[in-house]
Amino acid sequence: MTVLAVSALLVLSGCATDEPTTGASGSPSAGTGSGTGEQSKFFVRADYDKQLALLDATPTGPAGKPWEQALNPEMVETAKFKKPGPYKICFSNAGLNNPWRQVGFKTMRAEVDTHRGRISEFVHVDAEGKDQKQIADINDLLGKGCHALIVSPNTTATLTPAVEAACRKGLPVIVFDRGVDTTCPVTFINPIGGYGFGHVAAEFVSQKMKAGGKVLALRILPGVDALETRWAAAKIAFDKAGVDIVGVEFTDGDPARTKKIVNDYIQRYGTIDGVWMDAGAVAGAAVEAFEDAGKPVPPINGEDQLDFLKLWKDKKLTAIAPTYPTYQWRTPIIAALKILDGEQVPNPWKLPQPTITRDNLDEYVDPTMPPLHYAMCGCTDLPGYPRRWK
Amino acid sequence: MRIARPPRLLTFRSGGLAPILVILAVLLILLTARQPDFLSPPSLMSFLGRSAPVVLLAAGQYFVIVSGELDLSVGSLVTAQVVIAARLIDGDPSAGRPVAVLLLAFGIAVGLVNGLVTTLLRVPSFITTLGMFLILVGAVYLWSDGAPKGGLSEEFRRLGRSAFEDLPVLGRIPYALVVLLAAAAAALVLTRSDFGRTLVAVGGNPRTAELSGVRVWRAKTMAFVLSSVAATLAAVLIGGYSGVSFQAGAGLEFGAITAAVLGGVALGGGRGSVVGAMLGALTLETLFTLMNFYGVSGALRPTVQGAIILLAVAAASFRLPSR
Amino acid sequence: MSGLLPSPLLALRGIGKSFLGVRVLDGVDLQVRPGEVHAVVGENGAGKSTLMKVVSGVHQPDEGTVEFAGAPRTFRNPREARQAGIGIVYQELTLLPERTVAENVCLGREPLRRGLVDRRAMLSHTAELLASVGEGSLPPDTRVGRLGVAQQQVVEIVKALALDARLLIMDEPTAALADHEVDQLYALVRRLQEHGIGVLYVSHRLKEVFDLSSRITVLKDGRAVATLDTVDTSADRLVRHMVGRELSSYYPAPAEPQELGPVRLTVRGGGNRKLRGIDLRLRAGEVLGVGGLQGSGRSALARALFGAAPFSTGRVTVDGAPVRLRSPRAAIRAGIAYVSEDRKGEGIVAGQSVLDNALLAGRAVRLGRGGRGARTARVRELLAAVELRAAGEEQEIRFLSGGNQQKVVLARWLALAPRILLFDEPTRGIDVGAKSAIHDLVRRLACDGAAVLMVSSELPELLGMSDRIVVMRDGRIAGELPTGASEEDVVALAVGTVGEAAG
Amino acid sequence: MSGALSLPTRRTPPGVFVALVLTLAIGWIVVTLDGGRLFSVPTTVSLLHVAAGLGLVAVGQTLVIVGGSLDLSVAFVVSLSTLVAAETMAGDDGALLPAIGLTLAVSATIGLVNGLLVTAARINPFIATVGVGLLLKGYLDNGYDGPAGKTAPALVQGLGYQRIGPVPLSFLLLLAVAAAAWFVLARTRFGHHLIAVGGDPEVARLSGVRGSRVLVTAHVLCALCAGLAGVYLAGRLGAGAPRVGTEGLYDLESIAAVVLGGTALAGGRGSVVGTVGGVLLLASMDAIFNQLEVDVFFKQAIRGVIIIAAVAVYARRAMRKAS
Repeated sequence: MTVLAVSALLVLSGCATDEPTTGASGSPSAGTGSGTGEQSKFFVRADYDKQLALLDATPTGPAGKPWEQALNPEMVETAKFKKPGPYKICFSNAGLNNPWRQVGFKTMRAEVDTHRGRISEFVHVDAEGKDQKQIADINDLLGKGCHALIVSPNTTATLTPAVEAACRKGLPVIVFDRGVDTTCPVTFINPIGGYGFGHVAAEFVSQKMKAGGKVLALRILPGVDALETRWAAAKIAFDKAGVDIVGVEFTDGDPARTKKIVNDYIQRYGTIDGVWMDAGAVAGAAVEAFEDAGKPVPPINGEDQLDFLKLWKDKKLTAIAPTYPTYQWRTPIIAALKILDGEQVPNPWKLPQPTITRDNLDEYVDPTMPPLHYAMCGCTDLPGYPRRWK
Repeated sequence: MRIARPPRLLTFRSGGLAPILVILAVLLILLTARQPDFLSPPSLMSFLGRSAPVVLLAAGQYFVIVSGELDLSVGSLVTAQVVIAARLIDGDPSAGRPVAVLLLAFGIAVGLVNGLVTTLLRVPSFITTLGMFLILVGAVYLWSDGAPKGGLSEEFRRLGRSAFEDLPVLGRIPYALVVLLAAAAAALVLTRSDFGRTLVAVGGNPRTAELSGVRVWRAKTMAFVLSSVAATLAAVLIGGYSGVSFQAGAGLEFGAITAAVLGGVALGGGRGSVVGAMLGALTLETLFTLMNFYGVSGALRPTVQGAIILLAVAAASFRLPSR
Repeated sequence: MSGLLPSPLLALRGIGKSFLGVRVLDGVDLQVRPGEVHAVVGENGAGKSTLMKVVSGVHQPDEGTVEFAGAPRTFRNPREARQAGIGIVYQELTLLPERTVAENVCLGREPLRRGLVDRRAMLSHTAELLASVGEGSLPPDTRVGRLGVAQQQVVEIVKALALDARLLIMDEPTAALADHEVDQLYALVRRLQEHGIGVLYVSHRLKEVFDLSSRITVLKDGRAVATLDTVDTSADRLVRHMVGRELSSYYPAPAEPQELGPVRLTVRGGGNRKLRGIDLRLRAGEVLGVGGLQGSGRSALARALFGAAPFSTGRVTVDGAPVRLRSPRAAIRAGIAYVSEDRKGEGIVAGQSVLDNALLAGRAVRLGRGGRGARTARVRELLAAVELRAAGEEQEIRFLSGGNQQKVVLARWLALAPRILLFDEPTRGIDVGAKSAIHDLVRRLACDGAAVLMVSSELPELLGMSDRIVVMRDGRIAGELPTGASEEDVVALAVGTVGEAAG
Repeated sequence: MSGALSLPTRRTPPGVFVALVLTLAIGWIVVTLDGGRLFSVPTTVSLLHVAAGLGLVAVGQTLVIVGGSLDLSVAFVVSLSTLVAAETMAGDDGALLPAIGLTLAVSATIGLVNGLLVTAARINPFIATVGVGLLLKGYLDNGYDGPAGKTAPALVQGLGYQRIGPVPLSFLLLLAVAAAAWFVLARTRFGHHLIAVGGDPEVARLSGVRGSRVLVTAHVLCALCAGLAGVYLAGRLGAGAPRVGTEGLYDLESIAAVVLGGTALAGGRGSVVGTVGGVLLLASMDAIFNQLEVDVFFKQAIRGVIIIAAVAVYARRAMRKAS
């Protein structure tokens, strides 16, 4: 049952995922966990630099439609995939049991509905966060005569062989969110990524707090590539700013656990000057902990989940919300159709990764939406909004 | 043969409190060594307050375990209750009471199902409650497709979050702690009552109990209901303390069972005390706090936790008569 | 054969053993010669079982030496003792009901062929052993769970012999046996003697001791107080050694006819899976003995009356009013109490205190009259009344002797002031002293107006205690005998050499 | 543990197979009506692959459960062994055998620890193995942020993907291991002693069976099976996956399979054949739900119901036999 809990956590942690850290395949030098001073052993300088550069890049593509935009795109030919419609599009999904993926998938379905005429059938298989099942699923889908295959891999290395097998079948393969260790897919779609996320948040927190102040880093789970990159980037930013990281704790995405931890740290250090989070899931709980302790809430970051945004607005927090936008779930469908039309598509397709600040906060706060809805869903113009996302 | 037993062993008959007390004491000493003001009223109060839910669950688990069964469904029940409450209340202050009643009803229902399936259908409780675990988690996710909806009203949350403020000496007493003390007292009375003693007999030797006119199925079902009610209470407190989340109850069943075993309650039934179980839970919570204060690296925590639990249980089980 | 003295097979010298600081054995000397049956007697708690466990390697002595086959030995576990050639038949059956006879008999030393268990050899070997003890009819591949207690006892003995033992320890081997089955056992033991196997024989049944043994060692409070040649000793003398007092009239006087009260219980055409056409009348003040062979339905009768294995047909009345005894609970509410033959499995809650055990029924079935306080007080009186010997009411019952455990069970029922008591083997495995105490108690209950039904496989007890005896056979009442009947009469009815007697 | 689960469940290997056939039949009809194909080659292959992974673990689990114990650490053992295997191979066929050897050695060691904790330290198996699980979890969390190492191509092509008709090599491996386990239980002294220990430890002891040794061996074998499953998964995934075990819920699923197979959780009675049946049943349910694109949460709830129902059926038969 603990195991059930743990595995649920992985997905529940609301952690979005991004491109693989090659650190994954590096040997697990029996390092002491992150946050004990030295840089996370999962850090990869090249990826880090690339992502930070992208943060400042200006997207090309239709304005106001970030899910169709791309950052310094390199287009690839897709003429050989040109086919007459309507199409059967198949989607092998890593999993569905966390709010981020829930919102994303609803958005994807809505996107599909906008192309009713052209997409005759949309087959979705849920791997329940199991590599083994996803391998089987992909293998399964290959027997179903799909015109295009969309894959959101559960993990990178382990899904690579299956994806390669799919490519060999000659049908266009589109990978998004987490990547694979092969170039065979037509395109790989995802936003900037974890280093960007972690960096933005850390910069903000360290700037808003007093120099050399105490920072508490709250993380969801250890050992998840997506989250490790966020922390790695944050660490660099904090070290540069010369702040004192008093603790790096894992909350398991459990608000109760979070409050207990924050509570103990407040007691131990008197004051905490800044809080950094690798995901928004428990930001609310962290804020509450300060309130319950009768302390002012220090500079803090969350994510674009509405419960945090509301809290931010109501309590006038000093906060920021980097995002890992759920609108990226629209793009694969769009890409698939482009490809089947033989149009060029960017590869890799890097989507912009906006940040919610005090200035644009009001655009995203919508009290009518459920607390765990992701504001950056780019779904307001889609059929069935808002009912479908409630 | 007749063996007049030295009094030393008598403590073990009442559930073997000696080992758990020692372990708890050691942890507290380590804790105060690092954080001298931990035992100061305000911090102690908030510690006890936030530990209340787990202690409640351990108490509930005691009744099930001592009757010779096991309840793996409490964690999922807590989650379910919190999610249900959030969706039904959805921020509406007035909805608090009726919903609370409904939760209680739901909890009792779950307990009844667990108990009756285990006793009347003769399904080992490990399987029954494991199945219930899967059912509850599945159903709750299904019902709220993947993300909790609505939210708890401040009124509803007060019980778990607020306290009697500015009192003499103690300063503040969390409502949760008051709830806990009340529940603990009730549990203690219950264990000394005819039902409580009969329940131990049922766990110790169901056949004898049956032939002495005990309705075994009834006693065990009652135990499951008590466990579920405890879970419901815990859910209200947890929801109050930290709001809605699918994580609300994750892993709590394991916590509760470990706590009970730490506290000298023998899996298999017939031995142990509810006080022991509750002390066990307190010990676990102390352990977590200890790791916070010592800043044990997060990723290594499971290792530390596992090691300490194994040591503690081993230490305890060496002194206890074999299970 | 005790004439010529071959060197002893087993020689214990100054054996001492303590548990939790309590001295259980103290300087025990004892010798067993090859082919000798050496009986060990003594009250429960005298240390018999412990002594046996020392010999069989379950316990290790704190002091003293164990000499086996001329060489000093220290057995660290039962396995070593076995390999040395010491087999043991335990008081409680140590068989796995889920496994076959062969698997049980060979457990721990399965015959191998090329490293694998040789099933064929296992079966044939077991079959031989069974044949050698005259039980060839018993198929070695049946699940033990399907066998009756008596057959299981045989399997138990065969199991002990399986690794050609030179010394066989028998601890209350007849506890589970009916008298005619005991004769089989006698034959078996004699056959063992002929093979030169020494037997260490522990029993409460003095008759057996005198029938079988050539020498008797008496244990008292952990000491060997005397070793006597059976031929020149008497039961009284033995008992005097054991309990340190004359044993007055073994059984209390039966009830005078005029003492018998109204009819308490009637059964008309009672039947179920194990019983057929049971007609029975039980009067206040009488002790109705129920005899018969193992599996004849005598226990089934008691269990049916208690609702543990209810009648599926027939009518039952208590004090003239019809009752439906569907469950023990129902029976208890109707004023019926039941003392099971399986004390360990059905009588006590080993892990609970004396008091909890005594209060169990009262707590479960609240029969009016006073609250918890009153109930507890009453139970305390009763515990005193039955002269319980325990370290205190908080002591766990498992630490009490069989006799004292039985007294607690009795107190539990007396607390409910039952009008009808059903006893199944009330004195099984209980030492002479406690035995007569319980007999007196049973009689006293009858005199106080209770109706008593007592199942017993021990003929002297059956004849001595009963005002009336019904004998069961094949689930029916084979016949009824008045007080003063002889053992022969009972056996005749039980084995069916005489037709259905009137009654 | 066994004590806690004293209520009877009866060994009836056919039972589970009847259920299996029915499930497949009904599933086939529904899927066909839904316009899908249940027995298409890819689907069958996937089904058998799922069965192979779970099956290897479940067969090992059967052994410990028959011995009256339990192993809840298997999920982590599986994850760890995929890593040990993949990292030792580092994509080199030459390192294949040494890697497999090392993997099995590691898992065997873990099994040994489990066994010793249960026997020597007399810790209840439930607590002991969960504790060990925590130890491993800590190591994995701390050491890995995702898949690591690279499995030898030979293993990937072989155990990972090679199949004879629709039957994957891995499934044949499962059958082989199951056959071996059956043989061990039926025809070796160890097997007989294990069943005896599970049935009644005291009886076994008095019969000269070295209970502890037997139980430890069982735990080692169980861990070895988990290790083997790890090797297979490493082949299947092409790399070591630190969460594959927990994601697959191999601990609870394996126990569920064993129980579905009619093995008594109380020990002393078990059927490896039944376990394989149980595994196939779970796998086919998976496949069917998959074809119907059933919501995963709904699926989970259904699973809970089915497991309880199945065991209830066994219990029913047991009662009929008994009465």
